[in-house]
Amino acid sequence: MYNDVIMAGFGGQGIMLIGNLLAYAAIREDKNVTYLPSYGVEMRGGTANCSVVIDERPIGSPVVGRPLSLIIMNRPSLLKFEPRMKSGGIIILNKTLVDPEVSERNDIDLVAIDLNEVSEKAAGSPRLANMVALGAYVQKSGVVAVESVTAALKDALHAKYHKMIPANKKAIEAGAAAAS
Amino acid sequence: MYNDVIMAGFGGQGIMLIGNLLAYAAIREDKNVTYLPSYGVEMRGGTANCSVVIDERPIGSPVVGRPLSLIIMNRPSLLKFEPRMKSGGIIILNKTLVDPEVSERNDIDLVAIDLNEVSEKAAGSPRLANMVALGAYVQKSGVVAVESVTAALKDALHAKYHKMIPANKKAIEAGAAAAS
Amino acid sequence: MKQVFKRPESMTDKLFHFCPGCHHGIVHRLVAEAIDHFAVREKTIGVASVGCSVFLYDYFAVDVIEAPHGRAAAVATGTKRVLQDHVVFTYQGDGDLAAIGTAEVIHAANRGDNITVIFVNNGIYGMTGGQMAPTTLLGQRSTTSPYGRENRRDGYPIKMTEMLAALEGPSLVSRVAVNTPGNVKKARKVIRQAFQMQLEGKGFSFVEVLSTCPTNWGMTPQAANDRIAEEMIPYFPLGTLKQKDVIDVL
Amino acid sequence: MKQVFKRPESMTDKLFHFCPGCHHGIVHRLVAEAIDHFAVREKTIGVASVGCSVFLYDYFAVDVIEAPHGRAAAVATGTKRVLQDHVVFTYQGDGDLAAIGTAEVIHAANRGDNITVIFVNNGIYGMTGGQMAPTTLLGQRSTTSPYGRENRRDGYPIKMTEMLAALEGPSLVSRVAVNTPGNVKKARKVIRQAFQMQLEGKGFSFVEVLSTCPTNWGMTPQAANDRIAEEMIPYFPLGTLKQKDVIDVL
Amino acid sequence: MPKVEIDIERCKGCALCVDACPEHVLELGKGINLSGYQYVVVVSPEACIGCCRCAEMCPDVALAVWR
Amino acid sequence: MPKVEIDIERCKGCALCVDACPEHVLELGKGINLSGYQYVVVVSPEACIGCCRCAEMCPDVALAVWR
Amino acid sequence: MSSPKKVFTKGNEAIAMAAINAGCHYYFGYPITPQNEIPEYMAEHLPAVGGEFLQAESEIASINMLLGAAATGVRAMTSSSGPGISLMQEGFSYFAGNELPAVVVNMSRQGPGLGGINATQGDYFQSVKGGGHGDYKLIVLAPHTGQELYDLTIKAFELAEKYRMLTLVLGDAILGQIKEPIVPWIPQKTAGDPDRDWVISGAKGRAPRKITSLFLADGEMEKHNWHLQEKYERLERDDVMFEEVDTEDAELVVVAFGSVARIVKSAIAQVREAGMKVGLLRPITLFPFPRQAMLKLGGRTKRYLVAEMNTGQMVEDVRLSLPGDCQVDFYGRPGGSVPTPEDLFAVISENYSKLEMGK
Amino acid sequence: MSSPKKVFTKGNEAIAMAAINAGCHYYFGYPITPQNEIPEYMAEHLPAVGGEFLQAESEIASINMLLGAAATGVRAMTSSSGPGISLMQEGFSYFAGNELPAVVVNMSRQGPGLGGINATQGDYFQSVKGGGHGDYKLIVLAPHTGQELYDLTIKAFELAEKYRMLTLVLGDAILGQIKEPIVPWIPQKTAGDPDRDWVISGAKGRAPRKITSLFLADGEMEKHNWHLQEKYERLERDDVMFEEVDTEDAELVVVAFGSVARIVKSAIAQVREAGMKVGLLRPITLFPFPRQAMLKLGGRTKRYLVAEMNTGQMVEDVRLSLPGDCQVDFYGRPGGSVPTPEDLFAVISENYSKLEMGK
Ligand SMILES: Cc1ncc(C[n+]2csc(CCOP(=O)(O)OP(=O)(O)O)c2C)c(N)n1
Ligand SMILES: Cc1ncc(C[n+]2csc(CCOP(=O)(O)OP(=O)(O)O)c2C)c(N)n1
Ligand code: SF4
Ligand code: SF4
Ligand code: SF4
Ligand code: SF4
Ligand code: SF4
Ligand code: SF4
Ligand SMILES: [Mg+2]
Ligand SMILES: [Mg+2]
Repeated sequence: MYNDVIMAGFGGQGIMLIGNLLAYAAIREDKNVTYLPSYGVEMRGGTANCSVVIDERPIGSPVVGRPLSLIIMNRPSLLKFEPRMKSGGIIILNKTLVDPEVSERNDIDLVAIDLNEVSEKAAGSPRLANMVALGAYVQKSGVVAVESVTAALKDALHAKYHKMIPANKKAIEAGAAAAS
Repeated sequence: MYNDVIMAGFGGQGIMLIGNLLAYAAIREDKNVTYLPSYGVEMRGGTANCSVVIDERPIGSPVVGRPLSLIIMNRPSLLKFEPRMKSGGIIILNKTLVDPEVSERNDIDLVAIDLNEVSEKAAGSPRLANMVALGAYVQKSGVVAVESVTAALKDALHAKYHKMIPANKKAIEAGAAAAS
Repeated sequence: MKQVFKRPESMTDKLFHFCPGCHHGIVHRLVAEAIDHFAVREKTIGVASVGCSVFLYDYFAVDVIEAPHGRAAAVATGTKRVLQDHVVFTYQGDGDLAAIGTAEVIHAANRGDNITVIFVNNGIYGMTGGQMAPTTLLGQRSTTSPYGRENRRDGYPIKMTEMLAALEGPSLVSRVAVNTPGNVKKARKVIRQAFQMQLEGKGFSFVEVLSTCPTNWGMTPQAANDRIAEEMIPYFPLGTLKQKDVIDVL
Repeated sequence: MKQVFKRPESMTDKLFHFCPGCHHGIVHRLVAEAIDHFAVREKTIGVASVGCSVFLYDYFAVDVIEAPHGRAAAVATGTKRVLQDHVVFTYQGDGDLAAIGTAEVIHAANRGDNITVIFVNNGIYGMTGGQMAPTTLLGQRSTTSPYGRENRRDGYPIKMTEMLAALEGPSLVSRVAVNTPGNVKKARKVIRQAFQMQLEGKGFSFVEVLSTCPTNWGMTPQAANDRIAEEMIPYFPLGTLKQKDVIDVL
Repeated sequence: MPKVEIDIERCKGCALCVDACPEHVLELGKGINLSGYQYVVVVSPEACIGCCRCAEMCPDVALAVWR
Repeated sequence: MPKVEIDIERCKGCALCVDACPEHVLELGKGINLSGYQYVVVVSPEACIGCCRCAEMCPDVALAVWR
Repeated sequence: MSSPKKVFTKGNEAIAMAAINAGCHYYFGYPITPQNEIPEYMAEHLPAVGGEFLQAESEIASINMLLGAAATGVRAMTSSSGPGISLMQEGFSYFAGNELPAVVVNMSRQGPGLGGINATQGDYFQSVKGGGHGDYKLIVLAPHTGQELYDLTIKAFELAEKYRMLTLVLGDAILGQIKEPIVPWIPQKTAGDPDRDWVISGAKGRAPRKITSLFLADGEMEKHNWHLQEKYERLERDDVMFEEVDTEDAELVVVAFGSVARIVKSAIAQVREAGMKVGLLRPITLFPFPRQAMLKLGGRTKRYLVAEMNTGQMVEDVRLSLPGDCQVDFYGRPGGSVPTPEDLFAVISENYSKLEMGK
Repeated sequence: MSSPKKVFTKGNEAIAMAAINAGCHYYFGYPITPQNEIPEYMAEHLPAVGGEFLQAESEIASINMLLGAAATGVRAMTSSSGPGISLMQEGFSYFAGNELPAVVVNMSRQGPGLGGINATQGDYFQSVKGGGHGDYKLIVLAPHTGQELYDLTIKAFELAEKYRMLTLVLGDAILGQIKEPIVPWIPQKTAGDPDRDWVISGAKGRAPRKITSLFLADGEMEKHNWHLQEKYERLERDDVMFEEVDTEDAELVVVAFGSVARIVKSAIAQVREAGMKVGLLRPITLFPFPRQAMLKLGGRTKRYLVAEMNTGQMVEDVRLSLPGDCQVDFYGRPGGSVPTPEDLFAVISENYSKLEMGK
């Protein structure tokens, strides 16, 4: 089934990494996938975002005009992307930095999680907030299995970070739990 | 009346100067005129040529495909331009350097003059062979009056060469005489 | 009590887009201070280059022309030839000035064009994400020298200041750094001098500023700052290599 | 009786298109002699530039690539990176190398590319009819400096040899002249040395040859020849400014 | 008494000022500003000698000094 | 005996060789070659010392020398 | 030797990977967004195959280094975007005049001027009409997926050699930055024939050769120009590539290339579901343009919509190709504003409904 | 102030003279045949009017110096040919993006590559389609006589200022080198209004200004692009120029520009004498192209012959402009082989006779 998501936040919040990870998870499930990052000048000081499209059939547009889902890590990203969402979509919102009240849509499914806290608890550091968010999104959307995501960690992470896989796994699973 | 001529020779034989001079003479007679030089890389070692078109009416093409007349100062120029000439045209040929036997056309009017000799006699030096040739051409074609040419010397020559006008005048007139 | 340090008046309020700890911000401030010092904001024209400093016009309260990558010196020449009583400066990175813009800066210098060139050498292409610059140090890794810069393939880190000083044209050719409060003060003095040269009609002035790029050096701001003293200055020694004090006319 | 002077074998029979007395012909011969000397005609590749020497391929019995104006050094770099055991040289005028081609020659030199650059400095744009070159002397008239070159507008005659010698990259940087039989002999030696450097893998070698352009200087060949000693050499002193004897690798 | 003031919304938490201050007046705080940066705070205001070393090093012109 | 030979069709009459010859062996002649140039001639063959100075200066490689 | 294993690859990397697998061991280039992953990949991987990666001092140096390498007959490439490609126009013209083969990638970005770094198709004219001086053409290939970026890069080297022409792979910021799974493969021939009679290799045992585009003798340059034209005609006869989707029964055909064509595919799937008979013609070679295919299609379908991320460029070639009785409309989004499938759905539907009304 | 006295002037000099008389006091350029008389004239005459002539180190420096000067609002120009113009393409694109006015002369010569120095029209596409990156246009004027070189140079400065666009005067080696008598004159307005709100002059008593073509915020670049297009449409509405000769009763219309149009005029005089009803449409603005004029003419005359000194470039714009039922043939001579009036007489006659047969 066709699915898409836009993930957005500050540069440094690990947006690109979870985008890639999701894509690798889809590949593990033999699905087609496109991952399209924003990049360039925006990196400095601005926001970073990426779009992931997953489908069983060949993917047409990698550009997502009206996203089905969002992972939102900071306020400017919510302001930018929420209005474009399709009705009925899912938002995973980083409650640590963004007040859920800022959301203006009531035709969507808003999952606000204190990502830093969950990360801290699950993995001993707030730095895996991105993984928590991804876990939550995957659980909520069912686009791929949570196991595929954790299994894909070794595809998406550079070998020298493989020792961090267990912590990441915990964060993902904690995110999934928080969303279910 | 429409008239055109191509003048050609070695660089250094003063081709461009007589082309300009003829143009100035035409302007003195209130005619329209275009002067189109060849130029550039060809200057080094190669041949130089220019085309002059004179008409009472506005001039269309400044490019002369099949010339009515030629002033030919060296052998390569004869070989290059003679075949293109219109039937009945005039060639003023520099006999000092080119054997008239080289000419292959018999439908044209070939005026072969030992230009260096005429120049030497008229002006005390062989260096005004170009003026002799122009005098001959103007006389033969009647395109402008010989007096217009001699009068135009002060237009075409840089002020610092004005002291040479009398010698040039003599050469032009000697050329006209040689052709009549 | 008097305010002894404040935002220069030639600057706007806009927040820099630079990464944390990036020296571009310091250099921006010093240039603005020089403009304030001579009270020439209203007759100063900045020529921005393409690089992390491309948004010069957002931060300086002066007229700014954004030049194509590498061509700031040529653009500044064109502007200055028209507005001869204005102050024209360029602000260029090392990719901009020492790679694609080599010919333009050398010929502006050689002509002795009466402009000021601020050359921010951070040994990397910052804006495009960390490729090797002509000034990247030997052995330094970058995204296009993943195994370290190697002189036989990539050449030596180019010393623009030394090369320009070999020309007759320029009036001031100097290299400074902004890695310590003391060096910042020296840099302030030299940058001010560069503008003064121009105001006095003495011709081309050039200040190379050794600068950090914590992001693309893959370092914390402090580590990057330290690297200036440890690695950059030894190869790119600080100091004024050339200074003309008279206006020479043929 | 033995023939002690003859046409080099690396040259074709074709008559030069150069104007009478033009030094390009002498420089062509010296380069061909160097190729003969090392017996490398069959593995030499010439890179011609745009200028009066554009027809290099008509006169040299070697493979030749005609480079766009100013870009001979970049073209040679591309060729040499592929054919590393071949001999690659460029032959460039002062307009070509010191104006439009400034960046290319500086960066080839800075990279220490293992090529030989023959730089014919006649202080004028010969081929295009006598415009001012970057090396035109102060006060000298040309079609684009009709009142004489003036440093405040046109800059100083640029000293490429001095500037390149300020770089770490090059292995041989030298200036010669061919205005007397003695200078021709010295030039022969240096040009030969330049090729030798390349054959030994020592990197970038550069020979500037002071040269006449009787046509565009508006002088007889003899007067032009004399001007080399009287005006050119005093400003552009002859000699080898840089010579590396070891191959340095990081 | 000399005084240093931080414009916390300009601060990017690079800590160059922290290193530059001879009197250890400044430190990175816990707070995060609107741009997401952990900003610097004055920890010993009384120690400030108004030397401006911090401000000279601040790439974001986030500091003002009185003396 | 040393000898200099001129390829008259290559000669452009620049006279650089004439100036270069210490023994005044060469001079511009009256003749004009096919390219229109007044070429150099050997006026005192016996004076030639085969030093090659002329040939070194000839931009058109029009001279050959035997010794 | 080819492996069916899929690798998750960024578009720019797919190109670099394909080039190396096609035997391209020489890369010269200068950084510019959004194509930096190409030089970066080359810098990392060329040393391992004994090749040379050289970062040039500028795009002008890049194209001229490429010229120097191409003259030796090896496979070589450069890549850039917008402003950098503009700086190479003199070089492109020399490549054409010199008849040298090489590959250039343009991951185009917004213009004019410094513009921005998002995707556009504003460089179509520059690519197919010739941004440099004189009468010449490049071969221009327009991939639309990661796999095609890979495949057409290999094709680019083959065509470049076949015709001794510069071949341009025209992508954009979307195609360069997108990551998707691709199947890499290695072509059979990965180098040009070393014995070709124009290759510069030192005049050993043969007459010296020259690479030049200077023609001064009377009529020579004209002859050379007609010779080039003859090649271009041969290209049009033998090597046109395009894709047709759902055109058999189409009452409206959308014409689009590159990333837009891909978005159009999504939109067409939607409009087909809504019962509209709409097809797609996607030129893969922009030069040679699929003129014959269009002409043929134009005998059947009379209504066309050209969709481009510019203010109207390929639409001219479409109009020039179709019979005079076809109606050609244009939908353009210049300056990096990428149309979404929804945008295209709306435009196509509207256009289609006009067709219904016209009936 | 104008004088009716004729002066015998080289085409290149006519341009330089006109520029100075139009108030252009800043010239930046780099030598290249066949336009060197322009910089040479400027070098000689600008000092006397207090202007600046500067020989740049390259064409890239020229166009960027021009950019720096143009930003101050003065009249300024550069000139070049073929390879030099190619090198300016990035600069042209920046001029368009920055909306700066200035004049560039291209005395075009044979291409591609180094080519040769004779006249061609091979740079038509480069001039009108945009050789640089992005969606942009130049105003392109194509004079065909010495007098027109003079007149259109003045016009070029006026249009450049009116639209804040780069205006290209496109000549060729014939037009640059030809000498003929012209009548110089001085226009009324010889400088732009110094108070224009974009002029860079130091932020004295006003907000700082910037000249930039960088647009990064969402949708800004698209807006800018449409804004530029709006100007291009205005140009097409208000400032198209063309000449029609003997078209009223023409059964065959020749379309030609620049020096070829002039040669065609001679040929048409001849064919008219031979009783053939042939006319000429000569676009003077190549961009904006006289589309409306062509469309109108196409309602009446159905047969066209486009004559160019290239392998077929303007012919595309002619085909795009005419109604679908017109027949457009092409006669091209690329690479500096200038057709003579006799050549054109032959081609026109032949074409005309097909027409007779067709009846
Ligand atoms: C003609 C052209 N080529 C390449 C680029 C891409 N580009 C933008 S900035 C830049 C270099 C930035 O490096 P530097 O000048 O050192 O400035 P920094 O960002 O390090 O301050 C490059 C190559 C461009 N915009 N234009
Ligand atoms: C891009 C480009 N710009 C300009 C020219 C015109 N051009 C041809 S040769 C030349 C300069 C010749 O001078 P130089 O390099 O000094 O060589 P010389 O003829 O003096 O030996 C110029 C500017 C060109 N061919 N290409
Ligand atoms: S990328 Fe480097 S140079 Fe650019 S703003 Fe960041 S730290 Fe500064
Ligand atoms: S123009 Fe000058 S450089 Fe060129 S061939 Fe003649 S004398 Fe030599
Ligand atoms: S002014 Fe001096 S003492 Fe005070 S905080 Fe800054 S550096 Fe420290
Ligand atoms: S130097 Fe400036 S930006 Fe950095 S931490 Fe201190 S106040 Fe903040
Ligand atoms: S070889 Fe010596 S002596 Fe003989 S002609 Fe030549 S220069 Fe004179
Ligand atoms: S130097 Fe050579 S070309 Fe000149 S006159 Fe002597 S022989 Fe002739
Ligand atoms: Mg940098
Ligand atoms: Mg020269």
